[in-house]
Amino acid sequence: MQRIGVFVCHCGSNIAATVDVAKVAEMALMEPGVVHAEDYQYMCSEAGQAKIADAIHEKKLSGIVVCSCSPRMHEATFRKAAERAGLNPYMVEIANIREHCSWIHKDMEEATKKAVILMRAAVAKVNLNTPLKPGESRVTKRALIIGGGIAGIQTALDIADAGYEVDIVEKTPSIGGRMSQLDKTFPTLDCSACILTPKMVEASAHEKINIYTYSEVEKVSGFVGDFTVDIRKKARSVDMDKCTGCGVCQEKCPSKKAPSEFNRGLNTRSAIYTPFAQAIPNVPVIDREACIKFKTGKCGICSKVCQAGAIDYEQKDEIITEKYGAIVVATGFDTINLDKYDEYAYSQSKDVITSLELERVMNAAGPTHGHLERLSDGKAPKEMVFIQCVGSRCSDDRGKPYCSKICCMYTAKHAMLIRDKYPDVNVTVFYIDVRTPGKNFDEFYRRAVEQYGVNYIKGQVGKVIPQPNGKLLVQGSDLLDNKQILKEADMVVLATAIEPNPDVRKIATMLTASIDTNNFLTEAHAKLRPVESPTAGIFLSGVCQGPKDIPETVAQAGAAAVKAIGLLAKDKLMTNPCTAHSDELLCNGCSTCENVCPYGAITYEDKEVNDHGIREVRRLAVVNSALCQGCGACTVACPSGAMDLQGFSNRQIIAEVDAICR
Amino acid sequence: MSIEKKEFKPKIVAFCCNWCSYAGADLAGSSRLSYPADVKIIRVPCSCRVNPMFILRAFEKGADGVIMCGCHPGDCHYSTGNYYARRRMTLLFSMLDYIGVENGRTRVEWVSAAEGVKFSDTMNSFVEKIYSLGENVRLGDLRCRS
Amino acid sequence: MGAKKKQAEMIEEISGVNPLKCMKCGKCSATCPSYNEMDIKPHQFVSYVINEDVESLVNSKSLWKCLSCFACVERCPRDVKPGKLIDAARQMVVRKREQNYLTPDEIPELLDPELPQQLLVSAFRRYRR
Amino acid sequence: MKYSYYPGCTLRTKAKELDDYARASAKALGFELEEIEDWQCCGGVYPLGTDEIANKLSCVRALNAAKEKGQELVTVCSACHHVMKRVNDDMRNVEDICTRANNYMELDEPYKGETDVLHFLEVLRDKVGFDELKKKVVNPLKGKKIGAYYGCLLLRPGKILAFDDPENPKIMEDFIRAVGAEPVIYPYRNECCGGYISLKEKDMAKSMCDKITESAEGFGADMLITACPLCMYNLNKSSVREIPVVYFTEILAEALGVKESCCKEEKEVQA
Repeated sequence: MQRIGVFVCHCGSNIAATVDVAKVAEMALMEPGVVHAEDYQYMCSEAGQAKIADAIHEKKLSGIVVCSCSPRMHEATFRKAAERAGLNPYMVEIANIREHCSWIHKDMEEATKKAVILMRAAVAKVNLNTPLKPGESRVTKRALIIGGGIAGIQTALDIADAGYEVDIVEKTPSIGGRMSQLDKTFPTLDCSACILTPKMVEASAHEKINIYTYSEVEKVSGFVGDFTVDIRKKARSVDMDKCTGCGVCQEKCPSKKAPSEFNRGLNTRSAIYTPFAQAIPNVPVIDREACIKFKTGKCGICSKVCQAGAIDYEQKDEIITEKYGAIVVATGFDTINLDKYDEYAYSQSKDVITSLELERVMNAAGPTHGHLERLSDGKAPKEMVFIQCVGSRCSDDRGKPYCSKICCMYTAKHAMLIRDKYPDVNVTVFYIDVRTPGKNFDEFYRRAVEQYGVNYIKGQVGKVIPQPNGKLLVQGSDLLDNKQILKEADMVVLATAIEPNPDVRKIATMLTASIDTNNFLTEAHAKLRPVESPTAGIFLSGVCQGPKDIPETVAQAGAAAVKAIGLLAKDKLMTNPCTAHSDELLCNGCSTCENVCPYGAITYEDKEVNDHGIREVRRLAVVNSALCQGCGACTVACPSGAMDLQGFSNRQIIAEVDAICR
Repeated sequence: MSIEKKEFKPKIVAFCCNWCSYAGADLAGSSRLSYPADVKIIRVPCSCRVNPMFILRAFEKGADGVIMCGCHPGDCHYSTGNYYARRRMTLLFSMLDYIGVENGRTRVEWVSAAEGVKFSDTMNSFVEKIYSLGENVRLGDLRCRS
Repeated sequence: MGAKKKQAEMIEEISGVNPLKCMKCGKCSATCPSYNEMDIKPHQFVSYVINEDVESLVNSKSLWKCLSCFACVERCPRDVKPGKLIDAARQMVVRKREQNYLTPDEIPELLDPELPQQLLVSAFRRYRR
Repeated sequence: MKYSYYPGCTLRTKAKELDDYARASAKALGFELEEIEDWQCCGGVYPLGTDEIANKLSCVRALNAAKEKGQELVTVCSACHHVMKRVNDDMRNVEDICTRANNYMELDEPYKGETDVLHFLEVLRDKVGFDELKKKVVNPLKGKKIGAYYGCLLLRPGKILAFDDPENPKIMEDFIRAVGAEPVIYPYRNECCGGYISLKEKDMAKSMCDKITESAEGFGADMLITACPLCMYNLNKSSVREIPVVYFTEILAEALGVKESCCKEEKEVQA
């Protein structure tokens, strides 16, 4: 029989205001095995933990139940406290009477009743707990970064500087990401390329960093400290070792009609291409869809002009398998598709563009060589209208319910830059709210208004109406003047909502990392563990976790690196002892469990057993506890009831069910 | 206690996987999104840990409804656990009707860690359903009833 | 419950609209083809209901200027449906005795030979009980 | 192929040619429109109030008649199409309305939105196919620059009508291409013509219609097509501009070479 202690936490008034904690403690004493019960204001405080330790010593407790907040919050705290007092940490159970009780119920009597039942279930379970011992697993001292934008580059540099090997996998032919497409950055108006390219060079030159561009993660297996990852290196059709990056092939390539991804499709590129001049690596790829040689078999000009003999039409995709201790996701974002917002005439007029497209238009390496001009006729605009919140803050299924966070600031930046370079161009911004929380952000926005005379109108635009003369009529609200405005514009710029890179869903599934309804990766704790995924060993860097600007992204990238370094610095990890185990006498050797195990943790061995005096060799399931992650799929699949899960055994769960239904 | 009409207070067991729906329930709690106290949650590592036996046991012991929540299909922390759970429950539920437990008394829902609202909405609608079905008299062992 | 509150709740019930969903972006007013004819503008419908001033709403010209073209409904980013709110206010008027906006006596002088039945039928539906 | 057909009040009277051309074209394209018996007027506008049931019953009767025949229900008039689809959506998705309507109707088997409602244009796009239509055109309308006028009733609310992209529709443009003419895209094609407001507020309707015709002409349209008798009336009556406005079925009948015969029959009947 266990000697159980029950500790009921007030959590200040969080629990005590709706649950009669003294009553819960009193009722606990009536439960089988309970020899001690008390309540205290803050069980998680040092004094609270001391009370637990004292009771363990004095009452010789063999198990404890803490009625408190969610086990996802303080289970680890109380297990450690118990361990310090000499109790096996797995003899601790938590009854969640805060998140699952006091916070959602208002009636004291009802909430107290429920808290008592939750306590009973935990007591019933702990009565059947057995001491468990975690195993150990090794840590591969190498990190994988998925995504080579500013987030991925920064995380890679920080991890590599700490002395660990880092691989970056980037889908496109070059690292650099979205930041490489930006012209200037707010609020200091630094040239984006000028501050990014040194980082790109540093990453590529770093002896600890290895970059796989034009590559994708294809398969992930294993677990924290010991992931095995397949990376598909797509056929570049150019030998990276031989290519000198002279660029002649791109110049001579006769197929020049493919839309340029880097310039958001606003102009075209050759079939053999590097996305932009400062690309790293400076080795082109052949776009096989656009290449005449691949389409018709005739051409081969690039091969003829390449003095280094680097062109290789026969190159095939290559799969590289590598082991990692930690994985950082830095997959970034894209702007949403505007098909469902055609009241803004995006698909009907070339002069309605997104803000990211405007970045390319304003950039010297862009489709207009940095001249602000209409994409329909090349004329210089006189009136520009910016529309905010296009697809952001939408609760219908056309857009995104969240604020994209960066648009208010980049629009102020665009408006300011245009007014600065082209003082004769009038700039009007239709906004719902201007949101500028950030260092020097509101000052920046006010400068746009006060110093540069940008006209901000509070109200959304209802429709952009292309006119036969090529102009655009913008029909919007001025809520402060209570007017409907018709404004003729030459160009309209849409502050298009951002969304996580569409590939992230696939990647999250491979990593078994949680993702929210907007496809942002979920953090382990919204406030206290913002750069870790709930899945151990997976870290989050940049916009894949939520909308962010560059300074925030860089800060978070550094934080993710620190967390990854903290993991890589360990030689061994304690494994979760709540693993499956099979009762040799019950196992019938059917292999059902082996087939459902997602980790390959179950194998079959011929073993000699002593079944009630009969000694014989049988084929039996054996669980490799280093591989088992404790999901329990095998326990339900097992037809003979041999397989059970430690810490969540059949008897334990049934005891909980019984206690609840009592 | 008097023998007069007792107000019906259903017993409802909710199995929640540790990674998504238990976290979703926590989020519902920290967001103060209420649902009836009739629901009691049992934490399991994964929805695939839920043995059909547990559900039968609950009904046998007098539960009026059992709901199982897991990660959305494709988002399972253990990759495939919720697919197993889905198949097992489909099979079990189809047979429950046969032994006298109405379809409405069992439910499977996918709730992610970010879906506190969905968790509370789900529980509210499930409890409402159980109230409309009334007490589960058919499987419960009447001798156990007070 | 006060009479004003009751009226506001009635509007919410008939329309099925939750005015608290509005984020005051003004897209409804930006999109409304009858905007200039209205005294109370589409984006204001919501605040009149929230402030329980249904009286002003039912006495407004806007009631009879809304085309029910659903441009505000389609383009509203918060799914508020201002067009349904104003229709509910119109319903509250025409459901009362002798409050029709169109009487049969008016019809003959409004008629012209090409006028389609559809126009009369629609107008009757919107203007009368 | 046979469809249940709901002509609606105006197609029986003022917009008779819209109906005649539709039937003749259907015949030429190999499907038949079987008129629902004893149909009643849809009311012209959808009753928006969540508590209105009686106003929706005429639609439910027609929808149920089609269900009993196991046919899809086809309309030509935009307004009928709009009301019919929205009532059907209520019957499918709004439990309260469905129950109350069925309580009134006392049908042998309750109607729960089983019938699919199709606009004639949807039949052309989804059942016949515009490529197939193109093949059957004997008299392509070469060189004609035609603007499609959708108005509001065909497209909105987009989610319920599920007819086309409410902001950038293309079904009528594809139709215009199929009959051999050139579509003219202009921004006011999905803005309201004023609708029923033209009965009492002629000036309002006029200013709206002017915007539409001005925009269409500005983009080079010689002619507008519409699927709604009320749009047609407003555009013809209220606008100062003289751009011709015809029903889409008229140019369809013309392209299929059945326009003349259709009118002849008509005249014979009248004579």
